[in-house]
Amino acid sequence: MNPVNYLYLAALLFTIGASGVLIRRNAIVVFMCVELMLNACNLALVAFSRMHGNLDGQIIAFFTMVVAAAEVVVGLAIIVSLFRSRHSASVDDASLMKL
Amino acid sequence: MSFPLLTATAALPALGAIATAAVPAARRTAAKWLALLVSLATLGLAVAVLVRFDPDYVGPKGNFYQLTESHSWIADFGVRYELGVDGIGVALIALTALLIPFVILAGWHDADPLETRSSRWRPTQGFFALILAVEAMVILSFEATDVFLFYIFFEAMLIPMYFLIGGFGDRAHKDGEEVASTQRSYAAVKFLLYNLAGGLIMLAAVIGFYVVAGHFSLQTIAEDGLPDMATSTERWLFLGFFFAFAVKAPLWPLHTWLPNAMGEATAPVAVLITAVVDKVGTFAMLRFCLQLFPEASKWATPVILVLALISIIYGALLAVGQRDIKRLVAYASISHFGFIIMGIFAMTSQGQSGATLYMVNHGISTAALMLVAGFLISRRGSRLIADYGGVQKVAPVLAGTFLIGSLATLSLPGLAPFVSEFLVLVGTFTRYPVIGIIATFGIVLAALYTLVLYQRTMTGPVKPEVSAMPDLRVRELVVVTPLIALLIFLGVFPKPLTDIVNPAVKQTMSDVQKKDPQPEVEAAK
Amino acid sequence: MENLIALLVVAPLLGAAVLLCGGRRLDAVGHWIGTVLAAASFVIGAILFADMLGKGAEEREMTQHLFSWVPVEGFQADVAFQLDQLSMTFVLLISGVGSLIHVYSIGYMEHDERRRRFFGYLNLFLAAMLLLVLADNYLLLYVGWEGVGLASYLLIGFWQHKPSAATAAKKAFLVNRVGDMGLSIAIMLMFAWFGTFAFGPVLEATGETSEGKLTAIGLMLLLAACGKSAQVPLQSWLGDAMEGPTPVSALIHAATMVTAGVYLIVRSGAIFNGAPDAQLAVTVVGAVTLLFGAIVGCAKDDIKKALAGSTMSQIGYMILAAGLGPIGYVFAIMHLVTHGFFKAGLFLGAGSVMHGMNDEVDMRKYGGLRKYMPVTFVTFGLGYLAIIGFPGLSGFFSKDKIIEAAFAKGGTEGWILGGVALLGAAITAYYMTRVMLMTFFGEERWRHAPTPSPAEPSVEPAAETHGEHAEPHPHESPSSMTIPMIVLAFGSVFAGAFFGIGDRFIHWLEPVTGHAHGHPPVSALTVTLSTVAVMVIGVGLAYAQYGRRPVPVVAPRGSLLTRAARRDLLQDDFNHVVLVRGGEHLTRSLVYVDHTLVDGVVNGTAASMGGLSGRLRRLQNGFARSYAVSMFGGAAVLIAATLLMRAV
Amino acid sequence: MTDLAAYTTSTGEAFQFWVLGTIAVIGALCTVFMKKAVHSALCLAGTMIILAVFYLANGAYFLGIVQVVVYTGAIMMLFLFVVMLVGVTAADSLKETIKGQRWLALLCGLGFGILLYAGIGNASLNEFNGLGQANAGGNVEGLAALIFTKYVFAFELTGALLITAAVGAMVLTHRERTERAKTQREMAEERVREGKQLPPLPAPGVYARHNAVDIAGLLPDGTASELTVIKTLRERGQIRDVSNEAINDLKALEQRAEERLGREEEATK
Repeated sequence: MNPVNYLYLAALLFTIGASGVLIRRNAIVVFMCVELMLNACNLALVAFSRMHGNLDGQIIAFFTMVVAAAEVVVGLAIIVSLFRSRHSASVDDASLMKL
Repeated sequence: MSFPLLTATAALPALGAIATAAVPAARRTAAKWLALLVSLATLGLAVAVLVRFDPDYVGPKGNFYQLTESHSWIADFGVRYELGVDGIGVALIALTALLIPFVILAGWHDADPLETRSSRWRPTQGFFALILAVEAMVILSFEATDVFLFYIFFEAMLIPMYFLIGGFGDRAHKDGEEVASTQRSYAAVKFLLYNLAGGLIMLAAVIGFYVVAGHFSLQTIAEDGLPDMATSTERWLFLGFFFAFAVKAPLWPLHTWLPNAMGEATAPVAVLITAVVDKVGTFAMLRFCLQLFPEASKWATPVILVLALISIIYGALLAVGQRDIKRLVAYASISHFGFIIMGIFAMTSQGQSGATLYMVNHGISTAALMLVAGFLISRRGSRLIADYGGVQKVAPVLAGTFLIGSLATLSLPGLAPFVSEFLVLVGTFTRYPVIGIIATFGIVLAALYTLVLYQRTMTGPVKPEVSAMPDLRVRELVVVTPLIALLIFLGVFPKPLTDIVNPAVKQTMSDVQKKDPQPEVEAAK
Repeated sequence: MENLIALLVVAPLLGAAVLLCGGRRLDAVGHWIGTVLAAASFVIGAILFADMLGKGAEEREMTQHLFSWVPVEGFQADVAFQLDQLSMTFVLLISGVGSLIHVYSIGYMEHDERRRRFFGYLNLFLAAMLLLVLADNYLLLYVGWEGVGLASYLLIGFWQHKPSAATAAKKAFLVNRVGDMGLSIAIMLMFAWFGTFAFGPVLEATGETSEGKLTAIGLMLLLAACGKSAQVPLQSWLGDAMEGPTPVSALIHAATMVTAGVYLIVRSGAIFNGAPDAQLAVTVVGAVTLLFGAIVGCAKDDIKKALAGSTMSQIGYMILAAGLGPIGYVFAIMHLVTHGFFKAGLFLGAGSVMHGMNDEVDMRKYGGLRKYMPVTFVTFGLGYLAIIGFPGLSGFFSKDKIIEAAFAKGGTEGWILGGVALLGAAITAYYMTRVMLMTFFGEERWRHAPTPSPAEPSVEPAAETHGEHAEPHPHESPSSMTIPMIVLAFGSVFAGAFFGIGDRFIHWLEPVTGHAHGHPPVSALTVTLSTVAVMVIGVGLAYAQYGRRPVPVVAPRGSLLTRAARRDLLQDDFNHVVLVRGGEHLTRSLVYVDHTLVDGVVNGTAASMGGLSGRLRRLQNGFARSYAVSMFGGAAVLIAATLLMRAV
Repeated sequence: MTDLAAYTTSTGEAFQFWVLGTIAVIGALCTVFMKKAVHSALCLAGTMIILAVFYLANGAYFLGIVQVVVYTGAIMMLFLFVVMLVGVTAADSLKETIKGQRWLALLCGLGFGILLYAGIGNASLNEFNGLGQANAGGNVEGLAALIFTKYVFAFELTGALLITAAVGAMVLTHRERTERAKTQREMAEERVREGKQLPPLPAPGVYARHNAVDIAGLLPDGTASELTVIKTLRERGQIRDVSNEAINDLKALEQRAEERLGREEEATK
């Protein structure tokens, strides 16, 4: 089997995650989809590092994880406070940008 | 480096404007006097420019601009602070500096706080400061020989004009109570939008010109000749410039802002618009359109001439149909601007000299007519012609001056406008006979609307409302008399003016590489 | 000697300036200043005349160059004067008659508180008229041309509080402006083709241009002449111009200004000689106006309007003569001068009658006045005899010559023109006799007639000072008015004989205008006899109608022609329907168009912009997810772009 | 694993890839399309574990462990906590509110995926050398060497980022009580001052056929008053509304009463 398939898989997951971000209204689920996209990227990075035979790809993936962790922490905090203020976790309710 | 006379001429009113604005609110009269003195001093400087100006001067490398000043300003884009004048510029600077004192004097009480509570208090200082600011910018745009510099003042002029139009209107009386005109802000916004639209298109053309030429300096062009540009490019740039000037001038069908603006503004401001600010448009056609894009100008001439012709007839006809004194004068001005533009683009030296004289004469004559009309309106508190009648019996001097102003407007021989109008007609006729002949109908229509106006307002049985109308006061006489004297003098002996203008016109003619059509019969001179 | 020429113009101009700017403090002496300055220019004219007589026929022309007026590349207009025999004739006529009328006005305007301004205007007129005849180029002539127009505007509308007067003044100026348009176009043509518009060069250059161009210039000049001299089709203003004070009618609208057209044509003789078609047009216009004016004159009951009609027709004679070319020029001018005398006299007479009759102008309310105002009667009578061409009086000589010349044109044209001229003579005799009879003979109809008639609201201050509008008390006018009338009567009696006998006038003018002796198909004697004959017929008719039977106070309905003639042969109605109404509709619709269309287009674009942006605004629905979609799509597009890049 | 330097992988790995890959994709789809957040979270966790296995298969042992421990162990649990906080049973409908949003999303996703595939397809990925010598000194050591030498600066930055994130999270969520608690009296006065709901709130289930906690009591006019349900349920939107039934019952009662009265009237006649 050609390891390129890992890349194809990553692309598929990424696309699914992106569509999820667009489709779901619940902020938490949206966040999960973002995580999914990040993981897909990680998979691609790991596959690359294997192909090129050096560890830089894994390093990047590692950093991605760390950043993802930080992002999740802050994001979930935001969701919680948002829920406190308007009793809903729907992203559509935060539509104050409308004129 | 001699004394920067041109800069001084423009800087003085600018500083004066700041000083006037700074006068404390209570000292209103002081502000008025300050503004008047500044404008008079500016007039003095303008006279100095006239004296220092040498009509037949030709500078090094054929740079025909005089009293030049040149400093680098925005080096990256080759924008320079570059001033210089030719005959046409000098004439118009003189006109501007001459008219402003009269405008200030005529508007002496226009910005006083109102006695009645019905309308808001209008800051006097601001009024006179704005007028001085306009003067400074207009003078600078007549002096600037750097396209970008000119553009800046050409646009900046709009701001004080906007406030003058929108902020200070006629004090319309309705059964004794003062009421503010609702149309005024509409007129001001309309004025701003029209001119801004033109200005933006011009800005694009200005940048385009920089791309082609690599610099903005007219003096460089005068020395090294024009940058070579593709025909289509030249035409596009020409249109960009011309559009802005045609809006300012105003040329049919871009004229509709003028009647509103002149109708709503006070008479002095109306004079400022039509006699001073609009002149920048026609002046710029001569200075920029013809000198930067000679080929394109020749290419566009037929269309422009037809538009000018339409302006002449159309403006005159609409003037006949007006019921409002000031709007009538506005449409008359549109007709006259048609003559000016026609003279410029007829591409004959008679036409262009005529057009330049016309700018000056129209400035004076319109000022005379409009200011007297303003005095009349301020007495009765109404702009409608129908509200007047028999004024001649009550206030003969006012009526007399009004009549002379009207006669100047219909360009009666012996008064200044006749000379310029006839020159324009002859100049047009020699190259485009049909257009020239049609344009002569304009003089009949001019007689119609001015005389109808005079008859309806001044003659006939005295209306009860005007029966108590006082005649001209001393201040008003001081305003009108010099203007009328000037009208008569320039009508009988315009030679001083033509001597200044002719060389510049000859220069322009050579720039566009046009020769006057020669009469086939060389009559024994 | 040349330097005096300018003074001719300057003197009255100075008077005008002083009087108009002087203010009330000059009210007491204003009229004297005006009169003295007018007389001064007459004296100067006389001096120059004497000097001119001293020279030989050829070197009589003198010129004075004052300063360069409008110097522009190739366009050189100077303020320069040219005084030759033709101009001299006019100078003497204008300043002479002008001074007389100044004197007359002192009495006539005595009760008008704005008399000072009146004299100022009169002086202004003199200055402009003299400038007109002294100018040495067409542009300067144009200045005088419009200057007299202005003066006539001011004087017709002198009683501005009368709406009718103001309207008449405006009408006069406008109709004249149409003519002026012709003159300015003519000047442009000259400049375009000859490169100059000074008399000398232009008239020399006529030989070198095609006939068509000369015709064009000629027709434009004719248009100008029509406007100024009230010839068909631009004659409509003259009748209304009678709204002005009578001295004005006498000076401007009878003696001098209205004859400027004749001067223009005679002055430009060289151009017309080169363009037969233009000449024909001139003669036709003259002939038509001749009859038109005469017919109108027969129908008017207003004494001044009747005289105005006759003026029109007399100028028709002159124009006709001028159109005949070198045969007629001299006679045109000759008739012009004699007409100046007797018509001014007649108008002054009419003025004096009105003065005595509370400014009543309706002849049907006159009658039998000869015993109340003998001097007026005699002078008026002499003028009457002169104008109908009574043998021996001035009108006889000048008019007879014109009729001869008309016949001398030869061919059918000659017969037609001559016939018209003869017919005109007959009608002239008829309506003048009518005026004479209705005014001075018959029963005294004014005794019962309450004046003023409602038709003519007499708001002249003069009338108010006359006090109660009861039965008028006819009385002779003061000497200041009668003396000028007497002088003019002398002129109208002897001028013709003085000029005509021995062809004095011909020799005088020949160097300028040139002269050709025509050969009428019938002998001169026949023409003269027939002229007298038709004159007698005309008088007889009039006597039969107005002398034998009493004249009704209220005008009878009259025939269709009469009613048409009373309305100036419907000319005004035509103008009103076609020009005024049409113009009003045009302007009104244009105002509408300007407001809706021209302005609307701009506002429309603005509105549509607003609508468009409103729709675009909908895209910004504030939902983070739809923004995300666009972002995602953008990313996809980017990738596609890069792929394409790599593909190509 | 030193003989990995080949263009193809071992059949074992291939088999593992195809099986687990399918499951991973299914898990991802479930994450997107599950109605309840909890289910989505669990599916996502599954996908992540499978990814961890793939990392291991690709020779990224450290990452594999981290993926399991940190991601699946920590982050996903955090998700679950938040889901609890917001309400487990709150199932949000998948019904689309924004017009055309879903179609646009699917279109974009499809196009995007196709493009990605095309991109990978014509990318030149022919050189393939396994992690043999890279992992020679052990995978963790290799990473450490890189992290603390080449990428040390980035490492520090991420550390700072983590701290900031932690602090941020605290600030956002943690609300410390700064003023002393109000006494009962003060609350009473406040209520009086604001003039709302002076008496104690009505007990749930009053005038209703049920007396469960999540059912709003009825006001005398038969409308349900949300105030009678506790705050948490209210905020989760877990109130069962039975007001209509109650009102219908009331109507039926009145009708029956009228009928009876009508009969009595006839009887009196």
